[in-house]
Amino acid sequence: MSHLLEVRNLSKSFGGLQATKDVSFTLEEGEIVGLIGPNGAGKTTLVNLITGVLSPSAGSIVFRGRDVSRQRPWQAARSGLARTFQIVQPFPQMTVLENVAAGALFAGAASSRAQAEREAMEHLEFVGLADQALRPATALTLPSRKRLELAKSLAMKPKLLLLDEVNAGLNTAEIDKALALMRTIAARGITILLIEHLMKVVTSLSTRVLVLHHGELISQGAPQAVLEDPKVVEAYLGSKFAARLAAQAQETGVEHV
Amino acid sequence: MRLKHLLSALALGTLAIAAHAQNTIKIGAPLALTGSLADEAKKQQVAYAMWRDRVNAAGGINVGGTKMKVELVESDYQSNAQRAQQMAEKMISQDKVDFMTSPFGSGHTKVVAGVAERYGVPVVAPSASSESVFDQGYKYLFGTLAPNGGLVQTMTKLFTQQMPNVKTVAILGREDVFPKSMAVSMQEAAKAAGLTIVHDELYPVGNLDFSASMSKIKAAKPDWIYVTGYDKDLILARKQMADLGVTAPIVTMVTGPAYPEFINNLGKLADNVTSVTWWHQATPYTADDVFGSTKAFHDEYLSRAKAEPDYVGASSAAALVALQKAIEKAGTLDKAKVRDALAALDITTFYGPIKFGANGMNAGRELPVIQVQSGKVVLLYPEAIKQAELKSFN
Amino acid sequence: METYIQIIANGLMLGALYACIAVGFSLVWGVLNVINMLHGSFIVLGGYLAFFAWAQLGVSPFVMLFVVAAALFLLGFLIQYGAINRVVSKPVLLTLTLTFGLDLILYNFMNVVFEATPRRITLDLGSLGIGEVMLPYDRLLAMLLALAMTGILYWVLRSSRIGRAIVAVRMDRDAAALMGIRVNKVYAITFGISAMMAGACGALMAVVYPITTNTTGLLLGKAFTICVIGGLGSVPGALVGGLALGLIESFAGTWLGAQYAILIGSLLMLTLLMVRPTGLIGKRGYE
Amino acid sequence: MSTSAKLPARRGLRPAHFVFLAWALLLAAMPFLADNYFVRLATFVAMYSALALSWNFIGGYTGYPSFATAAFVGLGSYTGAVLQNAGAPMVVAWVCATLFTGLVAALIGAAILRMKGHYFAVGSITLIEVLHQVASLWSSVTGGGEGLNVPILAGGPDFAGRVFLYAMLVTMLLVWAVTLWVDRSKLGFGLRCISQNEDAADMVGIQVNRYKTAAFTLSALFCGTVGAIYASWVSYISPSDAFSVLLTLKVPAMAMLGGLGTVYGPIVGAAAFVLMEETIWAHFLDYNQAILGVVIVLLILFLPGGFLKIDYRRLWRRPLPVRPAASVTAGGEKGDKAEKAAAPLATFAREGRS
Repeated sequence: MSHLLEVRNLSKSFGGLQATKDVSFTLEEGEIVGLIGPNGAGKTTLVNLITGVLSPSAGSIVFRGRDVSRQRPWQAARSGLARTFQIVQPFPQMTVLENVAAGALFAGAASSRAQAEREAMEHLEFVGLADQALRPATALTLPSRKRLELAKSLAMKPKLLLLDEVNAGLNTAEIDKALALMRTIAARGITILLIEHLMKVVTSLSTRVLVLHHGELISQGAPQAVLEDPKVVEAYLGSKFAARLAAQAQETGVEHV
Repeated sequence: MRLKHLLSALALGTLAIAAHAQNTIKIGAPLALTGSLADEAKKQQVAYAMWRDRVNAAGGINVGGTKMKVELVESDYQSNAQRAQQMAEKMISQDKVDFMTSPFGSGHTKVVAGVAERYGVPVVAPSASSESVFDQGYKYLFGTLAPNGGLVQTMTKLFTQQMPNVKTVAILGREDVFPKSMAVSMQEAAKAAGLTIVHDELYPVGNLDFSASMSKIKAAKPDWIYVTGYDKDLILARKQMADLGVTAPIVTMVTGPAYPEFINNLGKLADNVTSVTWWHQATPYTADDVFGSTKAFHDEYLSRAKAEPDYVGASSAAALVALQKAIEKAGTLDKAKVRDALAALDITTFYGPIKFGANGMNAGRELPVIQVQSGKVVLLYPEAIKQAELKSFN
Repeated sequence: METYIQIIANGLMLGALYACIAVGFSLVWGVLNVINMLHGSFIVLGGYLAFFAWAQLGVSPFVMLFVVAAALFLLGFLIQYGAINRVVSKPVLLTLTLTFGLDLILYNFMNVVFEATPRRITLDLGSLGIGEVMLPYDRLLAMLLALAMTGILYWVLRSSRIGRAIVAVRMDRDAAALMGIRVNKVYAITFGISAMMAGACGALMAVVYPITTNTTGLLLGKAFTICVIGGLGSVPGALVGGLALGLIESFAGTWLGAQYAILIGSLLMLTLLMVRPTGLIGKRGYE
Repeated sequence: MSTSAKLPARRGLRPAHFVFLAWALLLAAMPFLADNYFVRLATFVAMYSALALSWNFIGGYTGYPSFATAAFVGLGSYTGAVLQNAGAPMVVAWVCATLFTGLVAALIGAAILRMKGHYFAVGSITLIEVLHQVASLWSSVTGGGEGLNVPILAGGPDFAGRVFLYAMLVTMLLVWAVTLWVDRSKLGFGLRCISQNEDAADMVGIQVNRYKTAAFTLSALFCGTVGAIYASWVSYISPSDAFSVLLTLKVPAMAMLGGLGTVYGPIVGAAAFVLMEETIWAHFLDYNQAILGVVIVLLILFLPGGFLKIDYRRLWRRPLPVRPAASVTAGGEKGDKAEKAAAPLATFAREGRS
């Protein structure tokens, strides 16, 4: 059977630094997969490789049966790969509506600017930003800007959505809202790769979790199983915290920096 | 709107000028007061003012019995062709000039002459010597300088006569209208005189260094080094010749010593450099124009500008003298008639004889060959008035 | 062989002059992020001041060099403090247009006050002859000056208080401001230093070249090329860029003819911009 | 909720169109209102409007500080002049010069647009120098330093004045129409995205290189037309005049004076600048440049947003050179620690590309 995304032996090095090492995994249609790992584990590099921002030093990426290892970001966007950024990347002086319309027009299916704006409006309503549509993107608060990113990505009509730290900096209530939103998105049949620090989000949403450490995929599987994997605990928190983690297995929102 | 105000203000101004224009003759004088030709414009400005003041002091120009004063309409064309063209249009249609002089140099003269030709306004060009300006069939364009070719032939003949051992020549010219044409003329003259050209090179307008060219010339060991360009190029070229120990029996720089700056900026290094020019104060002419004699022109220029006049100043004044004579002869300000009078002009002025040929250039002249000797410019030719013999450069 | 040595010597001598021309320009570009269109006029102004001091008062240009440097420092400081600082953080186009406007003013005044007649200080120092190879003393001095300026600037940036402040501002303006550095003053001093170097260069150039307002644009253009070749905003880069351009022009002038020298320089510059935008020396620049 | 009510009106400012058309009409009527000097002035206004509008595609919409205007004007001049000398009818020469200039720009653009910020500014200005030198060197075709004569258009001054006025006016209207189209099209939208955040533009599916090249080509195309018309108009061109650095500095200044990245900013700026420069030039013999300089300085210091009072920063926020941290937080909260801290990573990603 064919996977939605298949990453084979992916490596990327910058000069002497090996950012990802021989990473292989697959994503199936409709999945929500969490990608976790300590800071500097190579999560963002992996996302950048998949979305064409970086080209791999070795290995390949197959998306919907096509080798996309060498595609440029704009091609990735048009092929159904959308992402949000850890650091939000709006067009600062455009309105919120225009930001989202850009996604609909250039990567999505909109045939004209007018239609793009109509679609954009729907996505803004979906993420709850409709009342801010005509404000400049810079006027938004950080949580709103995260939602704007999400709306922009959705407007691109993705098959696979890579969410890079969409919840960073949000409070508990906002996170709950975001979780609901993501479930709805997944219900629409969009596959999600979730890069997260927040265990609560990962465990409650993901069907599967991938763990990166020093650029290597050290574990994957069901959330709970992965979190109990000693390799993960060791790598992720250091042996010192291993015991503590076990004690608060169901704890919420531990943010590791 | 802005333009409307401008329009009405200027329209009023134009009317006032039109009423006023009955008793003065207006002559458009383009000057490159800023930009790359700014040093030349100052000389022209002084010469024009000298002529105007003398004419007006004498009551004006006699136009068919009535004396009319002259007014110069000066304008800065910023050494820029687009500006020059616009300025010509302004002078003709706005300031209603009767006649014009032309900008400095051949290139911009072409541009201005193109506009004036359409209106049938006579233009007397004081500093255009390239035939490519005059071979376009313009009927209203006249120039006081002799063609470049004549300059070089005169000099080549003299030098080869006096130094028969001179067999080879190195030519270095600036890629620009006048200097390039002087370099090309030299190639032709050298061939005609049986000289071998051992080095032939052009350098670009923005050149800041001659060391590569001079090193090559040094290696070619020519008998005659011939460099064309404008003063700042030539000062640098001469300086670098000295730096690199480049020398030859004859070193010619055009325009070079024709400009006083050349000597001022080089001091001893200027010695024994030869050149040929259209005019030099040492060629004495007496005439019945406003200046009367070469010396009178020279003295007044010196006191006004605090600098020796060169051919630019003299030719600029001469252009206006020629225009004046033509107006007097025509006895009218009618442009076509003055144009015909210019075409038929045959006079001697403080600057020398002026007689425009079929293409409008002032051809019939003996051109002075000069050399710097002990810090002074001396005449080597014409024979009748020569002040010294040719000295070897090295 | 000697021909080659002469070509190289010519190139280095010319390159030293080029380096003098570019050092100050590069500093302002690097620290202030401003393309200073006034630079050519500063050099010419320095040259004029040295010329008139020499011609009318008999002051040696090598003494005058220091007076000129001081005068231009002051001028530069005031221009930056009074005008450019007001828009210094704005986009390049805006600051460039501002300095272009300022240059029109300075140029026009120089043109009227000094007139454009070329002027040169006729101190002919002769040349040092080593075999057939000739090294003009005035250009050797230029080389010395270029090295000294680069060296002093390098030392100042490394070791002095103000130098450290300049470096800090260059790295991160906001952080420097938070650390209590008066950014505007640092900018004004930097611009002053740049003008000072232009002035000193002009005073020296008056011995080599005829000074005229007509060359302001030409000098500015050279400064551009040199900075790009050496690396935008890098002070040692200006030295390397100047020497490299001098050598290139010398070889191109010898082998291909004078006409090609400038073209080759420009093409090299374009290629470098595309292939190695940080220049020969620049690290990741001052970004 | 009715979404259509929320959607912004198209940015077409209808009254502005009428004012502009009235202005164009006034320029067109100049031969019947005033003498040939004003006709020429109107021609210059149209010419510079066309140039400033052209520049706006790359400099305004795309946010690339281009100084290549004079390179393309010069190229157009020489192409037109060479063709006319080879016997091509004037208008044919103009059209060919336009197409040729556009073609050259498309080829050059692909290479030169790899640079950003200052590097691009310097690269584009170098283009002028390169073409200048080529025009000087290639004497057999261009006449080298001696320049090139162009056959003078037959007919009196009134006729010639009108021909060139209308030619420039038509060019201006063409660029204007293209600008209107771009402003409303997907292309213009994409260009504005690029000018604000090129990486993000890439990420939403904009073919950044193609879009930038299109903008660069558009910005050159009509410069070529203007150049060719100009060559026929002056009837003589030389390398120094055709490839004028002064021109290349003036045109962006005009666009900026009017307001960047808008349809009418460049037109307002060009008209104001030409009339201002002309007035100063006509009234001051010795100090015209200094006075122009003073006016430019005052405008920059006190009206940096341009005559249309459009805050240029909104359309020109690209920090130069691109400082990653700044470009990411452009306009954002400075104190946003999460963003600041993460910035080096973004830099990393960006540098690793290409």
